[in-house]
Amino acid sequence: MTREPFQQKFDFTAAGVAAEEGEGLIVDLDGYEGPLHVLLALARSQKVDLLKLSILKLAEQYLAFVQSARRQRFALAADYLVMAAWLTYLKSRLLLPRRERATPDEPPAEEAAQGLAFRLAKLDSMRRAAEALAHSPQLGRNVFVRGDPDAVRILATRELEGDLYGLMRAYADQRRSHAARYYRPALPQAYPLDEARARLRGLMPRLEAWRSLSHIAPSPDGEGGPSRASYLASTLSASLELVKEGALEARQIEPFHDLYLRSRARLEARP
Amino acid sequence: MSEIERALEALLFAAAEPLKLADLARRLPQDVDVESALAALAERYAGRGVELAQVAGGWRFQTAADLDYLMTEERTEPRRLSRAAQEILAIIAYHQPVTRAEMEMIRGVQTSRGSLDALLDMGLVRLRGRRRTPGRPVTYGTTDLFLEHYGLASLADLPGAAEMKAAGLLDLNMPAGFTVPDPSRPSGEDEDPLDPGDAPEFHQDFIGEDE
Amino acid sequence: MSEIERALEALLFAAAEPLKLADLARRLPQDVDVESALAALAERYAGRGVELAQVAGGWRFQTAADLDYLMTEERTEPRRLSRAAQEILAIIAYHQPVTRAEMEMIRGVQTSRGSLDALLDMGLVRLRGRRRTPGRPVTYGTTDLFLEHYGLASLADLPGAAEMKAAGLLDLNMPAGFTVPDPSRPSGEDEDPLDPGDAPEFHQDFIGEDE
Repeated sequence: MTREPFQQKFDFTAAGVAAEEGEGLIVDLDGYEGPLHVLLALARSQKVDLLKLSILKLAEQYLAFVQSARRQRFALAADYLVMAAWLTYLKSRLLLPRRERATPDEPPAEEAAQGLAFRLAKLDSMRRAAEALAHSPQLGRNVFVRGDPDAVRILATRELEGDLYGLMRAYADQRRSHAARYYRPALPQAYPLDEARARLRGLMPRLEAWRSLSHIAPSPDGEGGPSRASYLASTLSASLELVKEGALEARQIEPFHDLYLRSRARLEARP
Repeated sequence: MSEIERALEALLFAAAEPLKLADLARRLPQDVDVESALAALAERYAGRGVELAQVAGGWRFQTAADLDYLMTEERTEPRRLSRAAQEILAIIAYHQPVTRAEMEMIRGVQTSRGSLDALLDMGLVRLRGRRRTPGRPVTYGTTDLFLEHYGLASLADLPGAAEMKAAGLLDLNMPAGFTVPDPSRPSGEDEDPLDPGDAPEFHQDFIGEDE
Repeated sequence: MSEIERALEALLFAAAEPLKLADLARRLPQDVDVESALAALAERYAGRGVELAQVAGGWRFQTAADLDYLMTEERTEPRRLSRAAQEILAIIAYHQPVTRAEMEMIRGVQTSRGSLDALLDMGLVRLRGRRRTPGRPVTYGTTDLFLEHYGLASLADLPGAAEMKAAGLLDLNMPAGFTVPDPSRPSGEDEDPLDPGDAPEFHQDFIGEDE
């Protein structure tokens, strides 16, 4: 789990100040902060209670935030952009005179705005609740029960310990460990090029006569390791490099036919 | 001090976890008024270094919260909850039974596996059952350990719960009475205060709780 | 009650072992007369259900000796399922009706008789019937008490593979053939209900199977 330092206050001062200064928001974009959290931070920066919130102004603030994040080349997650698109749409509908926007199958824009305000108020109340809980006296931190472990202990009667999560865990652990015995998802492993090169150089003395690439390339040794295709591909690349260096020569009779390799050292060694 | 109070005191002192009224009554003579003896005992301990507290539907002795500065040696470094986990815990506590989808609706973001895991693992949260809706999603709730950890007698004692409920903020659907002023109205410093006739109940309840 | 007495009370209550005068003095302001505060505290507790006693050169709270009968008589242990029993219970819950041999196939280990016995004994598991296969092995299933304990309305409420994955209990890339059975499906035709007269036989089968 993330070991965040204990957050004493969800006050968003940094976000609020930045929003006022027009610098866009400083927002933790990875993980748990989402567009709704950004909206809540912006709403608080309006310095009115959430009820007197101008959704129109909020929409503009949010769109400005998205724009500035893009200017600073933040990679915004898709849900931030979806929210931006929705707010743009909501804004345009709110601005239209009432008469002109009677679309029968759509709820009125004010209702959508209300829905958003409700969600913000709800999230806000939950943040306050989280804060209140974090500040309430906690066992082991603020209050302590009797410490003497050896004394007689009276236990409350509980019929049975264990909960559904424990049951699920007991089940899943068994099935998982059993499955693990025969199932091992193998990640494709590549045969490193420099390893292929080194191996090929080592083989040079034995390459006096033409030998096919498929003979030279190593074969998978059963348990894990790179695939045959990867061995072939890396050995081919390495051999082409050695050809370029003049250490090897290569020959192929026709397309798709096996490639043959031979050391040139043999030629040079001859007088 | 009555014999009953003495007995209660000894039992609660020796108990490893909060004792429920029934636990206590079972250990005492039949005709005893355990409840009023408990009340007397609680009063006797009020304001002292050790107090009698009502948690998780039971009673326990615990040190007074204001003396926490003395307890440096007893303090165990508690497992810290990430901010996301704290928020999820609050949502589960106040809305239970609640599904994952509902949590996500409230937070507007996906619930990371790690946060919910950690809460389940710490025993603060449990699976409660299934919602009778299509897909029959699993619902989550809090445990007795949650109440014990935060020193709550019951879920009704969650901070601000009554006010939030009255304000409709604990509904999972938008309550009918929830309205906001016309959002297209320009806002600013010169904004008119809400017309009293327009003021939704939410305003009074919700704000009243906080300030 | 003085602040010093409160502090002493909290420290002694939360301490894991008797505290010596020096221990107490170290944790209190310098100029405090710990000894007389201790004496005052001891007097306050005299004759109560919990007393302040001097033991092994230190001080600790302990229950009054005359209330021993309350302490010894009523100690109860929660019924804890052993790990093996918990595992067997989980397999029975999901795979019911299931025979012993099938449990062992799923778990990959032998099922100890003691654990299964304990589950039967606690009323969480029952004999359901007999499989219509050679040897007519007994099948096991869960009881109503099981549902009650885990807060389930029916077997259909048991969380499935999706929830296990969501809770991080199962890898997301389990093998293609991996399924978690739905225990609420009808038990099918390969199971005979258990006759009342059938029960005693079980004992023989059961014991024969193991030894």
